[in-house]
Amino acid sequence: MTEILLLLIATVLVNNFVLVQFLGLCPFMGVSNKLETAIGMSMATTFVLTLASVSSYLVNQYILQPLDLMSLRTLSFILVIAVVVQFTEMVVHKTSPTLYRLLGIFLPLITSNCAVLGVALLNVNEQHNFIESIVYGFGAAVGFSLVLILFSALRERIAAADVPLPFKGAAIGMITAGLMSLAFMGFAGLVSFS
Amino acid sequence: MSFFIASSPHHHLRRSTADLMRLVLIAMIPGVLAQWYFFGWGVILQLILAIGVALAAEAVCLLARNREPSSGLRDYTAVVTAALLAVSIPPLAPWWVIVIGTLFSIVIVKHLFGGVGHNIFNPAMAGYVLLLVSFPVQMTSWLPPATIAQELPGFWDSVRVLLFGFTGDGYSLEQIRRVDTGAMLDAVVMATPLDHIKTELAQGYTLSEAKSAIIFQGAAGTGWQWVNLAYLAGGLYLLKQRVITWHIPGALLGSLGLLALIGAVFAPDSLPNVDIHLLSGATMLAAFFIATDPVSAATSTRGKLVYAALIGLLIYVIRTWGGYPDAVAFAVLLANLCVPVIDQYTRPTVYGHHEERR
Amino acid sequence: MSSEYQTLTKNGLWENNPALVQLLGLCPLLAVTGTVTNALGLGIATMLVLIGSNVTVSLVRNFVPKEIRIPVFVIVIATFVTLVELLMNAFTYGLYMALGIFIPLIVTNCAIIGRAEAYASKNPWPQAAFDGFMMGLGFACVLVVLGAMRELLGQGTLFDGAEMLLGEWARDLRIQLVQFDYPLLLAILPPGAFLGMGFLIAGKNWLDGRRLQKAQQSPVVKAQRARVTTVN
Amino acid sequence: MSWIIGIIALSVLALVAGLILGFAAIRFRVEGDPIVEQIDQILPQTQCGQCGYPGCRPYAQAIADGDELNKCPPGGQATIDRLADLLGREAKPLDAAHGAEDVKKVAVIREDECIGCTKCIQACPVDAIMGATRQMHTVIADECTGCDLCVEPCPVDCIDMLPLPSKPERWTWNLEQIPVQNITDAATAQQSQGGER
Amino acid sequence: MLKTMQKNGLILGGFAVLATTLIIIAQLLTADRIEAQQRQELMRTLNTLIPPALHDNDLYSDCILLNRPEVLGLAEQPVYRARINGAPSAVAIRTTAPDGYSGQIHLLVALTPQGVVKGVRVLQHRETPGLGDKIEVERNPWILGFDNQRMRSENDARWAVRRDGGMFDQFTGATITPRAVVNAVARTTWFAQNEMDALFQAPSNCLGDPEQWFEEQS
Amino acid sequence: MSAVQKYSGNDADIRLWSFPGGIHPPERKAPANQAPIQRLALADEFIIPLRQHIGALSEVQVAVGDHVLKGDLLSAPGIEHGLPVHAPTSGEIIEIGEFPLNHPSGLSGPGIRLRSDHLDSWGERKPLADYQQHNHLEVLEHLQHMGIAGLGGAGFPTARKVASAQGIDCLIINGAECEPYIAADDRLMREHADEIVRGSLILQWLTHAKSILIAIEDNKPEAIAAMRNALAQANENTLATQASELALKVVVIPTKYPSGGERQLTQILTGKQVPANGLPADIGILMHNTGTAWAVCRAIDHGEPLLERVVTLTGEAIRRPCTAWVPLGTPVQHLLEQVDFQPEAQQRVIIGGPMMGFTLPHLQVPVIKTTNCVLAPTRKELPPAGPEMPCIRCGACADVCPASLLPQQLYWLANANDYDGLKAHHLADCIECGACAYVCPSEIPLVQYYRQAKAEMREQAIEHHKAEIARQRFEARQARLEREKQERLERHAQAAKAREEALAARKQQPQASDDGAPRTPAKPDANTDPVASAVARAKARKAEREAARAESKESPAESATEAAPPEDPKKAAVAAAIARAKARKAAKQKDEDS
Ligand SMILES: Cc1cc2nc3c(=O)[nH]c(=O)nc-3n(C[C@H](O)[C@H](O)[C@H](O)COP(=O)(O)O)c2cc1C
Ligand SMILES: Cc1cc2nc3c(=O)[nH]c(=O)nc-3n(C[C@H](O)[C@H](O)[C@H](O)COP(=O)(O)O)c2cc1C
Ligand SMILES: Cc1cc2nc3c(=O)[nH]c(=O)nc-3n(C[C@H](O)[C@H](O)[C@H](O)COP(=O)(O)O)c2cc1C
Ligand SMILES: Cc1cc2nc3c(=O)[nH]c(=O)nc-3n(C[C@H](O)[C@H](O)[C@H](O)CO)c2cc1C
Ligand code: SF4
Ligand code: SF4
Ligand code: SF4
Ligand code: SF4
Ligand code: FES
Repeated sequence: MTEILLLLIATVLVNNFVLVQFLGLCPFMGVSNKLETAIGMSMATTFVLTLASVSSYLVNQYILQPLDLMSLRTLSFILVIAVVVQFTEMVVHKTSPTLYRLLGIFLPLITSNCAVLGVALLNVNEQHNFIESIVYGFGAAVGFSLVLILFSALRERIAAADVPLPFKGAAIGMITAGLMSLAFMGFAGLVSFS
Repeated sequence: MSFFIASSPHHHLRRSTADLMRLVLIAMIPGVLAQWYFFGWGVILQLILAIGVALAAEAVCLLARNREPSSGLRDYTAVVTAALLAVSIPPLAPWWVIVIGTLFSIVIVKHLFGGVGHNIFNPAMAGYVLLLVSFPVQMTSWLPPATIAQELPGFWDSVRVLLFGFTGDGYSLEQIRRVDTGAMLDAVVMATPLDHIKTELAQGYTLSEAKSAIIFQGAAGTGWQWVNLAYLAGGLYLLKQRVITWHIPGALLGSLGLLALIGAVFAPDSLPNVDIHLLSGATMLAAFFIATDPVSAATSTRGKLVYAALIGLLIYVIRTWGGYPDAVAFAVLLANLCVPVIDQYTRPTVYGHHEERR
Repeated sequence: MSSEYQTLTKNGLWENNPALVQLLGLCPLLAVTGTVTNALGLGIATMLVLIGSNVTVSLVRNFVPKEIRIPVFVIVIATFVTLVELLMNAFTYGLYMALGIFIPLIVTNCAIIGRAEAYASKNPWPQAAFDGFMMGLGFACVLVVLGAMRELLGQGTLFDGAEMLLGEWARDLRIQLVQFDYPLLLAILPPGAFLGMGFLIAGKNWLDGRRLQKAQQSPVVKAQRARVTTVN
Repeated sequence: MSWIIGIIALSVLALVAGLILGFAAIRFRVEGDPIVEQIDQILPQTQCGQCGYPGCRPYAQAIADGDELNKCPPGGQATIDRLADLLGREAKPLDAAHGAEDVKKVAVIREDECIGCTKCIQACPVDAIMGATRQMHTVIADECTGCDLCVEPCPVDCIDMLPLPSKPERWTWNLEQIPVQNITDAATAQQSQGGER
Repeated sequence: MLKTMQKNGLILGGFAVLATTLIIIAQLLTADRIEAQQRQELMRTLNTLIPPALHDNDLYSDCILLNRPEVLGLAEQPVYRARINGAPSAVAIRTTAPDGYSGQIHLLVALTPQGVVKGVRVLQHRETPGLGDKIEVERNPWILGFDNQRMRSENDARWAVRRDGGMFDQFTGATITPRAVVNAVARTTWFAQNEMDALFQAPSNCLGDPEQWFEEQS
Repeated sequence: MSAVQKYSGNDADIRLWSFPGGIHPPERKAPANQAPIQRLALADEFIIPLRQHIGALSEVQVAVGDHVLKGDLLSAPGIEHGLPVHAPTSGEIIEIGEFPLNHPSGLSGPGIRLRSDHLDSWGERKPLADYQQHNHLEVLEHLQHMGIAGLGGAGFPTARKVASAQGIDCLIINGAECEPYIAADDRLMREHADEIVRGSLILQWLTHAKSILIAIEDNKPEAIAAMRNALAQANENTLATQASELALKVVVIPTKYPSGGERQLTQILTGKQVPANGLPADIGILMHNTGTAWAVCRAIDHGEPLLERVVTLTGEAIRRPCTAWVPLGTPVQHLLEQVDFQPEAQQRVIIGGPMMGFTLPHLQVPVIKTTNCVLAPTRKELPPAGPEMPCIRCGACADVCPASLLPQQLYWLANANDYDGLKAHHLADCIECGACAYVCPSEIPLVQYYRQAKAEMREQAIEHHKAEIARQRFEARQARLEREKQERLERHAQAAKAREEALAARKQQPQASDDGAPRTPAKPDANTDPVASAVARAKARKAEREAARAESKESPAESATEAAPPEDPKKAAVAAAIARAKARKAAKQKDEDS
């Protein structure tokens, strides 16, 4: 149990996917202009990331490994992810139109969020078991959501600030992300995992 | 006859930003004096260097941004930033350390975000973290307090160490940092109390073993506790002058103290007690001078409490389990990150909106 | 025709640069730019994939129904990425190890699928190939510049480890420009990547702004106004 | 051998994916484009055609189809910002080619010069001009959008576009615009500038 | 509806077949080269510690996997055995220091059959550049300090960093990394000194999947 | 306030609450409040703006040249919120037009100029002496005809306010006068306490309130004493005349700005908050200024319309500060002349107090119903704000905001023109009290930002509304044009068809004659009937012409001009005008080209 908790803390804070591992940066920069959209994206990503982590684990465990087809990993993972995303979109669309309105536009973006593929690949690299895969996927998503939401609130504030012209927009966003990443270095060594 | 047009109110409480900043600087005096007493001239030199660089950087930035430089310089915010950075770094760190740190604080953390009032991160602490991460060696080279130091460099020796790395007699910083342990032949290089405890505990020693070291001739580390008490005094002055309210220092010290107490009750052998947490490192400086930075802190009363309690929590967590001995700067930056979200969710209930909230 | 290629060049390298303007493919951009060598390696890999996928997508664009376009593109891209990965594994082993997970992650580099969607699926293959090349080049350029900045500040060198990419002879390419006693570690740490990228974007904005200022001195061409009502 | 199985396995995976997507494509076809409506709501409805489209709605449609947001001078920067916000695009400054932002104006016919030709009536997109053939015409100020489309057709040039008169009820607290003012030193000038912003 | 589904499925399936085939062909074509590369890479490190003169066997395949995580940090660490004419001449053990400043440090420790350290190399680490990375031989000769050392007892006091009273330097401002390395090498050395015979007698069992070996590194 | 008690002369049993924030600026009520209310010399000319209240404009009832007596109606009691204005003194109407308003904008508005004959002779007065004999509606109508508007702030028509207030529990008479300098209510309470009480009782009778609370800040001991006295007396009388369980109390509240604000005072006295977007009446409260109560008393008991009010004239640039009875319409210029106004460079003349008042660009503006103070401070006394510095988010403003807003957040949002954000942060609940700007260390004119943002938001709402109408009109027009086009096309089609058939008929005819068929048609078919077809042809032609005209790019006027005989002078003028215009256009074109 503690192991799992530590893994979670490690993925959320210490090895934060966005700020430390550099995964999922495009949506991090792209949909962080408003707190509201950031929350929508976070929810969508959390769901997809966890599901993708699990299903890619299954594909890896039951198809690729027995058949020794490691070179097909990327291909099959991305295919699985695309299906998961589409499937999520369908389910959301069917069950909750309001949620769909909130998340709809983000779901297609998630396919090309490298955090999703990254989780799948890292799961294999780190030889996580089933439970660990779930936790890792979920932790990655929570870490992503956490920084995305904080970042978007910061950006809302920066939008009103008197930023020098060339730095307005993406540039100051990057610099803010840099300072966030600097702050997150404070978590280094909190849990020693590798 | 025509008349002057102005918008109401036509009356103002005459206490400007510059006044506030001056009061902060005044309140820092006891702490700086204590640091000077225990760690020598280095701190004064760092202050001079930092303030000079900060003012120059501020002026250049304002000019580059087509602003009137004099008004920006007269508000003393750059001086406060520089001063807080200067007192946070080891007194005899090489000159370029403070220069890089101050430049980073003023140019990147403050002016790229729009200058005074617009910065979302605490400039001084961001500068400190940059230095800590980039130059860990220099940034952890603290001197032993005067009471146990083999020798404390004088004024000119301090200048030389700062500029060239060696005293007039050719001692390096590394050599100055040795502590006279009396019994042992081989003197040990000085570590700060928190650093010492951290390494010792990591080695598997108990807390009392760690605290038997010479540096703990006092509750929370020789020298360090007095410096902290001096900053506490300055902080109380700020409170009395109503520059700050009790909320931030109260919540910060409260949450840190409470966690330390819980830790000390459950694991007295491996977790430092309340006194160590509150009186060593930069705790008091943080509580009264750094976390209270109005620009980067939460604004509403409830927000301030949450913000400061979060800093306390982070300080405790990072000090106890993290990779860094003192965590003030990281904790403050991490809490800065959360400020907009905190502000968003701790808005006071506006007059007439009580029903809506429920 | 040539003007089409010209716009493609301009777009890829500057106006619509995938990294600086579209902010796509940021992850590899920030993650592997610790040294110029890594940056160059990934830049080339990305460019190869871009060209390959653009050409393929352009060739098959007429057979693929709309609704499965994206999955097909993804398969195409994934195939090329895997091919590149295998090739790098076989021929530039050291670099392959250094870039690690970021090679397979080229798949999700939104710049690639973006180009497939926006350009290759609407244009014949020669243009698509050229577009892929230019976009890839623009991306690689940013990678290399950022890599150079970070390597220089953080290590004082350039082309450290070039032998991993180019073979043993390239060991001599390594240039020690400055010898820092204490390099600015920040530059090679994650925050440095973000800050460096921020400054690159700001630099581009600044140049654009200056150009715009110059351009503004030239008179504005009035646009045609539409008549809402029919009168003469 | 294993790679044959691999090919089969992956193909099956892809086949399933294809089936699902095919199903999705039919089951959830995107209906109508409500975004045009929303864009139209934001446009100022001056119906002046400066954007290059005959009226606001056509421009709304064009924006939805990907045209630039910065072509509507009457809306000005505020409209551009709101459009950018709605569409998640970048807000650019107003395209000077389409004109500059101006104060709100209203058409006024110099009635003694009007020859009653009714050309302005035909030109007005919102029917804000009253009058009949060979009679003096007037503009209903409240209905006039200030599009100035009526100005050009007038054969005798008797239509003026005048800035809306300011009324105390609709005053926007612009202290700067108060006519009589006595500013003698720089500090006060700066102060009132602050007030003006 | 069914028809579109079928069509889409078939097209996607077709692409998948093509893609898979292509990849598998490429894999088959590059497989040898990749293996050779991996082998070469490993041999390069192995050879700096155990020069070709010291062995005439195929180091790469004369290998066992050891399952002693309490000593070697991880399960299934390979041990390569060098022999001249079948007689033990050296052994290279992969070991992992779990307690580096930022995670594990993977090491290769070579010893003579007598248990004297022939050399230590860092295979992979994530220590801070400029601080902890001085354990790399390319940056600092520190790691050469293990050469020709031998442990006298399990708790040989010399096998520690100077700060802890041992014989190995620490780096200024970075004690944790060298301490972790020293401890790992010491554990490994002591283990090897005591189990040397067994190490050489065990039958080779790690061939066939060198890729996995490297996978673990990352 | 449900605990209803008889007035006992002891106010200790009232529990007071507090409101968040608030400030304590120096009060400086002296010296203006030292002397009794004075009467100053009558001005020569009066300017009476038609709108001195919130609500619709009323119609002018007099003409230039009319001689009016004091109290005569000048404009009609309008509909809706409209209030009449009355002649403040006797004299002659010399102008009806646009005059500078007593308004921060310095704009002009409709008004009446009256030249005083210095006789100040009253016209007819119609008191409603025994008001309790009338029904409420009559009394309210009387108040409206007397032009009574709230004297405390917004100038809301009192009759309307009373009429719209249902289920009132407690009537609060606001004598807080929390703003520095102002002493009008203070003096009024000291000198006319009985009339205020009487007015309050009338208002109470109108609203059926169960209690009357007269709230006075503790820095006005004399006013408190005077009001207590008056209450004690009134209590005797009321017990006889009105419901006996009426609670009548003077409540002394702590001095803190802005305790006089309607919402704040409500919170102080009841602990309850007026709901946002609501009125005090929603929680059973009606609040009126002491001056309003006084005016009600004068109107009912003496039949005097609202003609004059107490104005505080103070500030160090005024040598003889005082409070004075000022007829409405008196130019501020005249007032200041009476009290020895010595302007310095960059003098500010403030209408209202230092916290909420606005500056005048010139002194040609009249005193109106809501003018409680003319403040002319020296620069030393109230130094103008220094240069605006960036907000440092110190939170001082939030600490003093009586509405618990986050002023700095509002400021940031206003700066960024984020109107949605402003709405979410409840800008509308800002009472513009200025406490935030008072404490701001960066001297940011926060209130000014809020006012501009509020105005901008209002403007946007209006614009949006107008845009909506424009869109509807545009669409209606498009639809109409489309319909007309359709009709035209149809007519074309019909005409064409008719022509075709006629043609066919014509073709048929010779055939028929060749056949030697009888000349008369077998069937009376209109289509084949030559006469009918001719008619149809004509109709079609006409329709075509009409359609052509409707569609025509040539307007009849233009074709007329072109065809006009040169001797027609009007036509010639038109032609000349067109020629002129064309020349002008050509010249302009040339200008643009070059
Ligand atoms: C950003 C940063 C990175 C560090 N990296 C390492 C490292 O890689 N290895 C190490 O041993 N210590 C590292 N340290 C230093 C440790 O925090 C710790 O202070 C030090 O190891 C204690 O050793 P000392 O007794 O020599 O000061 C780092 C410190 C910082 C601030
Ligand atoms: C636009 C507006 C509409 C109002 N409508 C009513 C109303 O319908 N009924 C009412 O009793 N008071 C109404 N009031 C009066 C307010 O309740 C309040 O008494 C008045 O604004 C004076 O407030 P102040 O002087 O604090 O600004 C209205 C006020 C304003 C400004
Ligand atoms: C900040 C502020 C302060 C006020 N101070 C007073 C005051 O001191 N006395 C007063 O009668 N009205 C004051 N008012 C106006 C009251 O809110 C309220 O409008 C008035 O008492 C209603 O009475 P009326 O309708 O008779 O004018 C103030 C309003 C505001 C917004
Ligand atoms: C109570 C108080 C505390 C402050 N603390 C800091 C601080 O920790 N760091 C800093 O850079 N500036 C500090 N300042 C100064 C000022 O707020 C700072 O320069 C702004 O962040 C610059 O925008 C402080 C000012 C006050 C009044
Ligand atoms: S330019 Fe004129 S017609 Fe076009 S959108 Fe704007 S207001 Fe409407
Ligand atoms: S009157 Fe003229 S300016 Fe006004 S809406 Fe009609 S055409 Fe436009
Ligand atoms: S008082 Fe002024 S400086 Fe302080 S937070 Fe408010 S607006 Fe900002
Ligand atoms: S003016 Fe508005 S924001 Fe400022 S203190 Fe008063 S109510 Fe609050
Ligand atoms: S490259 Fe990582 S999300 Fe785009």
